[in-house]
Amino acid sequence: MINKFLGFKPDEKLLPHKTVTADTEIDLSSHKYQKIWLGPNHPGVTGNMAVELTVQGNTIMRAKTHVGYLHRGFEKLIERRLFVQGFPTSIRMCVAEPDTNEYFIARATEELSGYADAVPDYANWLRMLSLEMARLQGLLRGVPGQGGTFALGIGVQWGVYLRDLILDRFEELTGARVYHMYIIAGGVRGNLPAGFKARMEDNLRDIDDFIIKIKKLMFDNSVFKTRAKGLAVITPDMVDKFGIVGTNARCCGVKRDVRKDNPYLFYEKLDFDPPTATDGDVYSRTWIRWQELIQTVDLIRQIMAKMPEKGDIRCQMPNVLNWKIPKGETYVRLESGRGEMGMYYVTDGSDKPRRINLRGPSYNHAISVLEHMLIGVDVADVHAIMVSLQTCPPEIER
Amino acid sequence: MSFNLKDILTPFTAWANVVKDPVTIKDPFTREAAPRYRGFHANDVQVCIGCGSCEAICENQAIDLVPIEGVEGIETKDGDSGLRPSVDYGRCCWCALCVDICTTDSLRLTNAYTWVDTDADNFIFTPGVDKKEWDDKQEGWRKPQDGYEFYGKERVHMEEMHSPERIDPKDSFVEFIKGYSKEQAQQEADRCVSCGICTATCPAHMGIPEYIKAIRNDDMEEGMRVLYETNPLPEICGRICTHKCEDVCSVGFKDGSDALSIRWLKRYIADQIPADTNQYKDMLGTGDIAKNDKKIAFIGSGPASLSAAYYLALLGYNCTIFEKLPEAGGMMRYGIPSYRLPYDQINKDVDYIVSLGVEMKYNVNIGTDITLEQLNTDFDAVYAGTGLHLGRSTRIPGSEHANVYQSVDLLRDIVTGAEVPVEKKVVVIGGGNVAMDITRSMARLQMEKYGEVNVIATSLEDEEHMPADREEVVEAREENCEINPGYGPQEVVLKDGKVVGLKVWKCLSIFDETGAFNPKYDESDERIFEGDMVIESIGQGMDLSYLSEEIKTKIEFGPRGRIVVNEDWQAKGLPWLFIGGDIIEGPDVIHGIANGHRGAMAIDQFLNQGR
Amino acid sequence: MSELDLNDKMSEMLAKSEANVKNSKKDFTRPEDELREVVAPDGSIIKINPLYDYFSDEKPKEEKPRNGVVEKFLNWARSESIWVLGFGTGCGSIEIPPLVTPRFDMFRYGVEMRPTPRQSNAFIISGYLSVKTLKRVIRTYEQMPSPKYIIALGSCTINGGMYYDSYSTINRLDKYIPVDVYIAGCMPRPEALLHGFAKLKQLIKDGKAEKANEYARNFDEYKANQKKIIKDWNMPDYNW
Amino acid sequence: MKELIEKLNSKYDLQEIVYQRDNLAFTAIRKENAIDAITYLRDYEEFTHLVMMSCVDWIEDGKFQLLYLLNSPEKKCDIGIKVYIDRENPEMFSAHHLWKSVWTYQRELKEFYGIDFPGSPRVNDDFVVEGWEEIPFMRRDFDTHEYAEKTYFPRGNRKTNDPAEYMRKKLYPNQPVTAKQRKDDK
Amino acid sequence: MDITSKLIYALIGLLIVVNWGMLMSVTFRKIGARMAGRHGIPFRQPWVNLLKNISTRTIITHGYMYYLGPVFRLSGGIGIFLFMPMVFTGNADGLWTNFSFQGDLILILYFQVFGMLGMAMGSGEGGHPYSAMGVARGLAQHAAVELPLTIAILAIAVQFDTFSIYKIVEAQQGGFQNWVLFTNPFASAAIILAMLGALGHSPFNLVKAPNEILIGPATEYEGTYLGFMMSAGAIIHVMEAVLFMNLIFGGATSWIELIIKSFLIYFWSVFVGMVFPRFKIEQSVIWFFKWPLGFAIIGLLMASF
Repeated sequence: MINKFLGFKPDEKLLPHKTVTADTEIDLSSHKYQKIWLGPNHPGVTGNMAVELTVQGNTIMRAKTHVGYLHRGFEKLIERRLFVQGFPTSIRMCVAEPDTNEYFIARATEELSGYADAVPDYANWLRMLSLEMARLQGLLRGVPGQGGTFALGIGVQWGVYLRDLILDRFEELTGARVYHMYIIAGGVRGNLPAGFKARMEDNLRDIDDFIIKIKKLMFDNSVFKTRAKGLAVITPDMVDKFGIVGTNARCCGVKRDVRKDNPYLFYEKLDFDPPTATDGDVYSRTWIRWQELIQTVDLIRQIMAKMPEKGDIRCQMPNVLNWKIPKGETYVRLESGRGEMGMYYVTDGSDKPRRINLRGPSYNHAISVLEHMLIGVDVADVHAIMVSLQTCPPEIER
Repeated sequence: MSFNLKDILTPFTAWANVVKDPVTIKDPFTREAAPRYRGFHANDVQVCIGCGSCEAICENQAIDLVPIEGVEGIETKDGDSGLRPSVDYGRCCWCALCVDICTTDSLRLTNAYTWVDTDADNFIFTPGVDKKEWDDKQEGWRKPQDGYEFYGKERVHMEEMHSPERIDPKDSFVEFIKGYSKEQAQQEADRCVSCGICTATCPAHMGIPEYIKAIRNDDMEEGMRVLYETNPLPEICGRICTHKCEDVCSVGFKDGSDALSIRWLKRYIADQIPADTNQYKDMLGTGDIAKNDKKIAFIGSGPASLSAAYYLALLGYNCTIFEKLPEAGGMMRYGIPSYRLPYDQINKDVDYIVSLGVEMKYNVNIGTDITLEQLNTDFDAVYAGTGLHLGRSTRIPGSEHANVYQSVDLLRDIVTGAEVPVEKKVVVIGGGNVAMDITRSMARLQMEKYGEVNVIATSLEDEEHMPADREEVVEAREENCEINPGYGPQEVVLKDGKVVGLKVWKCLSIFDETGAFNPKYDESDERIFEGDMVIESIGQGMDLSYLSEEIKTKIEFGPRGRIVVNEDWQAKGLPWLFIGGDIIEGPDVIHGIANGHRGAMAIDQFLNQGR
Repeated sequence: MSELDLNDKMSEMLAKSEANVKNSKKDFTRPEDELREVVAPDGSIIKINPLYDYFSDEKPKEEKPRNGVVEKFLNWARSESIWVLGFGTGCGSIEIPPLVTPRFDMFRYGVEMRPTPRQSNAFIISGYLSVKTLKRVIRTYEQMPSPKYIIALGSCTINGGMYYDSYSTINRLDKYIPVDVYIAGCMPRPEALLHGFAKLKQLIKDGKAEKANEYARNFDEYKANQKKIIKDWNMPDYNW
Repeated sequence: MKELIEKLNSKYDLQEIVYQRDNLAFTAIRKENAIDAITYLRDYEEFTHLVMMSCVDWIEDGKFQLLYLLNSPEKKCDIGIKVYIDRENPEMFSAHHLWKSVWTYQRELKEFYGIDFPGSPRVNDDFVVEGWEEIPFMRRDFDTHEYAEKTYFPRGNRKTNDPAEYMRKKLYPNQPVTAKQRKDDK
Repeated sequence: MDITSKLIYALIGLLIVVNWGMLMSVTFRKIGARMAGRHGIPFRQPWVNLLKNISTRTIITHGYMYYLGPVFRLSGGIGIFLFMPMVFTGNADGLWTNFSFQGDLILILYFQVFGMLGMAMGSGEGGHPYSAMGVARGLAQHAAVELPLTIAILAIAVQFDTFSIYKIVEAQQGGFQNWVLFTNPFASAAIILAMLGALGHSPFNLVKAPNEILIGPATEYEGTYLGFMMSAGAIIHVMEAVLFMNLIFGGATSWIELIIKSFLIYFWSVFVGMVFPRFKIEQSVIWFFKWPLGFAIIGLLMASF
């Protein structure tokens, strides 16, 4: 406004954040640029990974994601393990929602060994419950976490507290806080404990409160809006080019949700509609996740209401120590909190898998998308963008 | 930056929280985990049998099996390997798969979760043996119920003929157990957890998990190779083995789960291979064996001799078996009815052994036709694998009556085709497998002759302690035989010089405090089992008539008249005379086979030393 | 332009200035201000002005505790103010958020997170360490001021844990850096971590948490082990 | 699905076709046709979403099997395009111009299996390991356990016993049966 | 009063200020914790932390400027304190007026920059890229805060026709209606808003934001240096509050009043900071140039005419 009033036209070439693209030439020896590393020891990265930034002043000219700090060689290790031994190993592939990995490996082995239809319904409902609980605990960290990237710490504190309550429910149901090891080939490993639903409902009521509180704190917050709106926009034409999935695709109006596109378990029996937005920026991504939080709470209520009271938790499978699966391959996918996750599973007729390959959504989000998006962005926004893309390094490097 | 007053004021509502109480857990140090929490391991060492399934399923190699010998307060029991799992908390991931597979349900995870230490080496411990403060905690992860099993609990049902059909007079001695089909066998083999307790328990140390694995892989030739490593009589053993392995099978340890039917699986493998000695030789790689010039004589063609001859023949020795009776097999042929062990199956095993160059000399009676001393001079070593062919008498009043028989004699007569006296009512004394054999044989003969069964078998031991296999008793009852355990025979009741029954008293206890045989009876509970003939089947004695008096003075005899052997299975005092089989171990085919194998190895060693 | 090139240029520049100084034949430089020869990570030898000296060739020294009551008092202060480096090296770091949030609230025990190694005195190795991370961990650890403490979480740090056979993760942490407290679990619960802190506090108060000195004492051994597995050792040997 | 595969078959002469599920099929294409077929699927058959690229080491056949898993968000079905390449000097045409995410996958495959993709940007950069000197670690002939034992000092104070062996010695002392047991006992 | 007793009183005052600063910071952390539902750190924590930091055995320096950084910051804080009349006693040369003099307001404005410059020097020498980045941001924001603040102070100076803080306080005595807050609301508004930036709480604390750039200038500091910086921070926080108290809230007539007022002034920044995320640096610069600067200019105009 002032510029207009004064008739002042800034030379936009002098402002790197307005003109820099991926094609801008960077001459490092010109001393105009500086290289800084964000991570791996940095509170501003999501987990143990690093982003190598080439900056001019505060503006990022180039970004390069470095992963491998969490590389454990899962895919190699699982090739050395029996099918049942793959379960405890595979769940560690992603810490944020370990249940998804349990589901993949269970589903893939069931499908390849021909037991897919033998899994009891009750077990499938329980699987769905644990998957939705996992999504819920992820969102309870993720939604306020976006505020946390802008130093809105209180929301995180409330969110993680409520997540802890969900973890308590997990502990009751599965016997562990984080690595639940609950879904296993043929079914699940435990029945609902007595009074579980009532306690869960209590927690869900707390979460309902939290949903309203966090809206007032974050989404009706002028500073948050200032920071998040218009930041790191995903456009619809980027979605396929970069392989963007899940909420990150939905934030720009591309409706992709595995639960609707390729329904698995009993998601067809549930009533829900994945939220979408049009802006594609950090704010709308967070907003979608907030709506998904509401939806997940609703889904858990629906599941608890619709699931049968009792039933078998596992079908009879071959002796796990002698279990062999005939040669075959398959790809199993589901919608995790971060988007489409999947696993390519190859067997060769022996008692160990031939190859597994996890397709984590972060694989694209945190490398190609992040590197593309960070160009021209202020250094201070990197953390926010990484969190908004829900990067999860363990699932990239496995 | 659009100015919106609402967006500036609404966030301040968060300050309402400042008046709320903190939600922090007051004392996190004593907080209990959930009742199902997977915390630290606890093991009920008294129940655990150390089968090692936990070690096998652990994907992190976190579990070791360590001996508990010398640990106070822990006793090992039958089918207990004497090992206990020790867990390395530098490896464990608390997945509790070890708990879920545990065959005895002894291993569990408590919900204790705190272990802080400065020394990393402390994190290896043996639950239950190394005392930990959480050992008594009851909450924690246990194996889930409601259809959650890692291996099949129930034995796969095997096709068999049922009672009326089984004792059908037209063909009553036909084998009534049909054997597994391929699917059944694989399904049954799938239940195995490959712990190896069976291998250790089996006197012959057969590679049971290995051949069961061969069944799963549908590789019968491999299965046969495994079988023949330790047992050259798989068809026979697959039918009549006393299967000590199944008694200790860890899969069947728990109430409500069945032991693996190892014997039937062994039989399944052997049955899949046709009776063709050439095929056997190809399969087992025994086509051409370089012969050496050593000669070994075998007395008797029972399992011990056959086994020893087989393994020595493989090593190139010239083996000659002297058999008193017209066909090979010893007690296996002449002591076991053919509905349990058909003759063609005996022949199948024997033929292969003979095809390796083992010479059979039938109808030769050592001691009369040829003396033992003569054998010693003709051969480099002599192996005596004679069985227990003499019946034992109860020596109760009336037992010397002509209508009181010995079961061994009758069984032999049935095989040789001699005429067997069959009366309308028969009483059998004895509760062992031989007693059951004779009981059921008599039932069949009665069916042939009279069209109905009327056999009573009685034993000193009560129902639970009868030495016979459980299924034998059950099957005998199915065949309308009456089994009346728990009675001690007192007198064969004679009337007009004819046997009319057996007087028995209720037996209270068999052994006295010192463990000696000294049965006590309840004389008030007296019964008469009616019968026209009485068959005694209370054990067998050995027939050592082939030993000359001179030899008898050179060797030592132990308790119950058994020849004392040294570690190398040589009779004490006579290094060239090797002894094996029932006469040193008691009646049991698998022991005989094992002895034969060991004897063969000892002979090999003995002859090699001399060279 | 990499750091090494910079160093080359810098040493060139400095060498010139050194030549100038020598030409003028006025020797004002004190011995400690003279250029120093340093072996760069790639093995080449470069000269460094002490004012810009980021290469340290001094091995860590054992810092003897003070005597008696003073040290006791300082140990009390150290134990009541544990600053944990916020470096989530492995999956155990997922249990750190619950610790700093209302449920478990470790602040009340004087434990805080700090973002930079310079200001932290406790380092939580939260589980498995890939070799790539180990390199950063060593570098970070060496930058922490002494006395420093290491809390190792979970099986992975004790004996490799689930990844005992992985080509990428180490098995025993104590071969590479000294560990004060191990907490069993995969991963340990937040409560167990609080127990771990309590144990560490006790150790500090008792004056037993002197692992930084142990590191200095057995420095060569530790370095040998580290270099055995870190093939790409492009960092100075001593970097504090 | 079937029609599509048949169409593809007539165009590119597919080598093997497996219908794994109603909405998932795997098919193998010759190396020289692969990128062409993938481009065709992307541009004309709405398989616009590259789900993943992967590789399987069939060491017995001396082949690497590359997998391009394509998803059609419109048709809601997936096709896995498999390409077999030689294990000796493995090389594949780069597909980095089709999707951005392919860059990373090819970089990963180069490091994990040593498959080269000439022309792919940054394909030679380190991906997850640093200073790796052995053969690519995801190949079947790389033994990770052996490598770990050799490299990473496993804690040595552990010893396990085989229940069968231990129990045999206890039950039947000095009575070995087989030659192997005799050797063990000595 | 002679110089010796003045010095002694100043030292006592400094001691009170340091401890009050620490107590204040811990109190606010506890309030924040309470809002989150926690208990938060114990009250003794800052002193323990200080002791711990001083007892560090090894310490790294990066050259002379590096350790001059915290010294500058500390001396900046002490500088403000030395020339700041703490408690109004009606006597310009009284007990707690320290070394205030006619033009002390200008000197204090200068000393405010002093600490920041010291940090810039020290962290620049520290060589950590994040330090430099943090300092650049810090200086930018400082400048943005300083401009409205200076203009607003100018407005007050014009209003009372003096650059002596003591005089400004004196002029506000006799009831709160005399406070600048009410006599010149626009300048006060500018100061109140600028205070948010000066006290370094969210939304204007990008300088030491751990998420965005480690912790900015202090990244490389450890041990004793950090202890220095922490105590300097405690002093500066109190002194900033006291400055604003003296300028617009009528000063304090006793230590108790000073403590209450400085607490409330500090609370204002916490009150805002707890519920707002932080601005990026250019956003906060624009914000300062938009709102506080506007108010300050109006205030100046009001005072001038």
